[in-house]
Amino acid sequence: RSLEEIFEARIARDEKIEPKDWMPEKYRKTHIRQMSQHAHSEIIGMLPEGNWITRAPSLRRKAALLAKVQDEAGHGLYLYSACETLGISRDELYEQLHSGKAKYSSIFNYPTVTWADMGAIGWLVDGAAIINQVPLCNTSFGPYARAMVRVCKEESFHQRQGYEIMLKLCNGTPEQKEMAQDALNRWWWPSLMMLGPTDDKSVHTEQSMKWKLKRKTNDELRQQFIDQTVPQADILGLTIPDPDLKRNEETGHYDFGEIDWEEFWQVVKGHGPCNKKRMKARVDAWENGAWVRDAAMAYAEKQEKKNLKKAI
Amino acid sequence: RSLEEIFEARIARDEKIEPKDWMPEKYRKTHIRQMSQHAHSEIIGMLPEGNWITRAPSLRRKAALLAKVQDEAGHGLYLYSACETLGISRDELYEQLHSGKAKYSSIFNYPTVTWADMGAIGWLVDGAAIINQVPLCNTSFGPYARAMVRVCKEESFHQRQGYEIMLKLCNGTPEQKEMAQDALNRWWWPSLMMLGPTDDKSVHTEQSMKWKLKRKTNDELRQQFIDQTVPQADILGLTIPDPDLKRNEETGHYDFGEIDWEEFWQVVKGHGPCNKKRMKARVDAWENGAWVRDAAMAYAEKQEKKNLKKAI
Amino acid sequence: MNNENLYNYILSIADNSLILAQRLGELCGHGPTLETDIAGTNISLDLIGQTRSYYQYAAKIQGEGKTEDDIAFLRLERDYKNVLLVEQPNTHFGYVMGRQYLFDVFHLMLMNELLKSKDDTLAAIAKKGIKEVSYHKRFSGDWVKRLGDGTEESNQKMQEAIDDLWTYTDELFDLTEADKAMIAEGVGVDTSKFKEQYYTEVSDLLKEANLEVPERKYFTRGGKKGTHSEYMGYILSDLQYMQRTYPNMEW
Amino acid sequence: MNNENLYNYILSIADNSLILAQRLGELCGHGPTLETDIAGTNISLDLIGQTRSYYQYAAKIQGEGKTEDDIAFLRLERDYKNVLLVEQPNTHFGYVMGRQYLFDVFHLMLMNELLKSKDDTLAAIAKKGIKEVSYHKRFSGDWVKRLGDGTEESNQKMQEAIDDLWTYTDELFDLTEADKAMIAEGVGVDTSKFKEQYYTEVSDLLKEANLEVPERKYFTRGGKKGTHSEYMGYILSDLQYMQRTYPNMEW
Repeated sequence: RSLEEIFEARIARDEKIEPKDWMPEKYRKTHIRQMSQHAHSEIIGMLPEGNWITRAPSLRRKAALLAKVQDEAGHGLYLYSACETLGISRDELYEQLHSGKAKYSSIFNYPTVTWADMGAIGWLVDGAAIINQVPLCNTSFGPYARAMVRVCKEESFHQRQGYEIMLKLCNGTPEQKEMAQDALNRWWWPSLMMLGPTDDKSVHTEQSMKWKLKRKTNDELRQQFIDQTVPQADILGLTIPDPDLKRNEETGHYDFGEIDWEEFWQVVKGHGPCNKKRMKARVDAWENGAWVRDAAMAYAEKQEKKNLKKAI
Repeated sequence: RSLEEIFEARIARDEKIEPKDWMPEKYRKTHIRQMSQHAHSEIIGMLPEGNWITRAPSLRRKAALLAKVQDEAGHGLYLYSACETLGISRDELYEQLHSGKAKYSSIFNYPTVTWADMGAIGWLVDGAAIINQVPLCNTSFGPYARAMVRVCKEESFHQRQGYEIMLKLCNGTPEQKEMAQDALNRWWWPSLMMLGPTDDKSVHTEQSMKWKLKRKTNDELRQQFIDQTVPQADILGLTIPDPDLKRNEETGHYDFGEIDWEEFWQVVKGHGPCNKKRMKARVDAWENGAWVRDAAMAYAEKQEKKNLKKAI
Repeated sequence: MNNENLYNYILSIADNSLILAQRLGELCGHGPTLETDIAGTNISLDLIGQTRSYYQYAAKIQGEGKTEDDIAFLRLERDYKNVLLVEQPNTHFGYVMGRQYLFDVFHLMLMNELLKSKDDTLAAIAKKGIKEVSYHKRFSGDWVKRLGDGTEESNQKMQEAIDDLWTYTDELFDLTEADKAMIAEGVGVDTSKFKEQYYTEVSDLLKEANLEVPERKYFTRGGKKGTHSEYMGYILSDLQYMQRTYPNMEW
Repeated sequence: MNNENLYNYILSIADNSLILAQRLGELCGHGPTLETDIAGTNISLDLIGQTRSYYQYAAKIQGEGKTEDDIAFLRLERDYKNVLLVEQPNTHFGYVMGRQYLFDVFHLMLMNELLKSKDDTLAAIAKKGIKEVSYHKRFSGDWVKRLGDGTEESNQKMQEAIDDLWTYTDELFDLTEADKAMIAEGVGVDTSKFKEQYYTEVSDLLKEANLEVPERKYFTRGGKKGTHSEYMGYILSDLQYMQRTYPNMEW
């Protein structure tokens, strides 16, 4: 049997592939692309939420938001590390992000306009992310699967926390409830888009299914997200901004309206409301931090020399 | 008679000295020093008030504050122009300011902490400035005297406006009145210092008197300021933060407490609360604006060439 | 509310002036020359003056006894109707002048049409404003030319600003429900009528300024409907600071 | 008020943590490395946690039924008691680490003494805080060393930060009336006792970091008495934005 056949058989048997194992070049590349995209999304995802840290309405919420953004940085860290096991450096990955070659989740190109967006992001965006990610806890590449176990656990905490922000708003004053409804109105459709293009437009599905980078199609995941989220909105007493949304008694699922795919592609191609702002924030952070990283490097080298001298 | 004697005689007859007239080098230097110091004070003085433009509590006040700061920039402009008639360029004057060689009024090294400071600065700081400046409307150097006529007219408008801000606060809620009292507490002593060191410490007085750069001594001006301001504070219902302040029935003037000259010299020497901040703001503005000034210059040259070509 | 559409229509014009004035107000004393500082303050002052006239009128239309300051300072972010263009930051002087120019050309065209409004108050505000706005446009246009056709560095910086700001120009011509209702009544201005003229005028000046006219299929919008950029919240937290911290007081 | 001096004493400690946490919170996602972002957020989080414990206790002492959030968000600027050091801006990473280190050394000494307070609650907060603050100091001190003894550029930048921030160190040791009263009762810490030790420790590290120890006769102060720098108003307008804009609501 060819190396490739042995490899595919291992995956079929649900064995984990480890960094030192032989793997097809395409497997390696696909994993670098997907994991780094995931890592970049965590890092860029810090920005819209970071936007509300200084303005969080209570100390408890400020602390929770700080902790959440810190977790996201942590997720970025594991995922970059997992990527690095495939023989690419973090600097190269950053370079891909900063040059626009690598993508990140488009949802973070929308602005966080009110405090309720902190709730909506937790509830909807993290909710959709979990649906995307839970199957990855069993994906074939070991480091990715293990990172996802930890990520999913924390994401699910974030999702509950986001929902709790919404709940508090919806049980609050009319202004607060209106703020919550407004956030749902703005984040609903972009969240549905997070589950990816419809199956007929999705290019990577078949191969990804085989490698267990995907277990369900985009449309299945989207349906799952909607079915899970609608009852949660009911509890909040909020109206999902889709006049076509209706429970289908036959299928047991919710039917829903047309997604504005034109908007989706516009944002993916870099023309969303905040694409430039997000990228500028990252590139500025990187460039303004160059002297700091250089200093750390120089200092470490000096220390090493000193230790070497002592050792001799 | 020597040129110098003729010159002194002209001044004694209250004739104006004009830029093209002969003048002693010391006269020229003293005037450059004093006028540029005055110009710098106007420019630096924009910063503490500029600090409240975005936060002015009403549109009317925002407009008035913008207008006031604009006036100050205008004063800077006349005064630099007046200086330039003595054969020094505005860039050289800026260079003196930015290098710390030239001074500006120390009062602007205090922070504007509350909205009431906009009132206190108008009432006290502009008040003290007017007392310093009114005699200069009759000073011997023509361009300076003429600039001061316009400056004093506008300053006196600013002073009334500042007093009106205080009046509104003092007729307002207890919080507002407290804000006004607090501002008076912080600005009173620095305002007294604005009139300069006591006569025995003042170095330029005698020569300046002769040239009509000064008509009264610092201590006389300070007494005049206090005598004028105390009744205004009474109308406001505010307490001047000086337990020793008391009307002297014999002299008809107000006796007052010891000024903390150590603080005065500390701030003059660059160690006030905002010296570094003010200087950094000016130097940053200047350096960050270099490309803009270069562009304007390059553009003007190109236009000139074009016009020249047309003319030929 | 006597006439909600008119109220909203007035605000959508006035909020542009308020927020742009606020952005200019940040710059005071920090500009590249004394002369530009004076001009910037002056433009800010004009805009605040116009804002006051509009809000005073809006308060009257609203008929709830509110003041210009209530309207200026005490709305929630989602209730401000200004376009995204005017809230963009003072990244550098090229952005300041680019933003100003891209707004001024529109603003002057709007004023020229508003002059013919059946609403006498709006026509009167426009009449007074035209002179001011003409000056603004001359000032900002001159600077776009200077920077565009100045040095290599200034050309690059000005181009960068135009490229970034261009995406906010299309929104200037969006028509909200209030706009449409007011146009139908002969009160509001149908901005679509001069959209082409706007792009022609701006493009001509950009070319004269040795700048490339951006080609762009996608535009960013949202402000007119109250969905602002992330900058807006910070603008408002300063703008509203005093009125929020010391409620119900006079200044 | 049951014990005004105690209340003010608690605030003067807690406000430092709040404002420093707020400054660190601005940086989230904008730092030089992912690791420093994580550490900065973490320090901010620790400080907010400490702040909450202090304010909860202060609210109890005050006995007016107020919450930690009332104390954190609804005071006027003049009523915040933090030192000027912690409100200084994030000019660059050297300032961020310099500010942190100059505060952390003081903070740890304070906690170590507060541990012996006759007030059990304060001693308990200190006990919990010591571990956190030790970590903060190690982190910031390590970075001061890296930057000071890194490249020529980083040495210059770190020196610039230390030179600028040094002027705010003396205020750390100022004793207000509340401080003195609490010291007398064995509740508060007499910081003058470890002032010399502070300057020795800081100076030693600066020298190790190849940095010059500033010689300075004049120091800037005011925060402990509520006279803050011009930065403070802007910090507060963001900090208080939600509570001021939506009063009397729960979040």
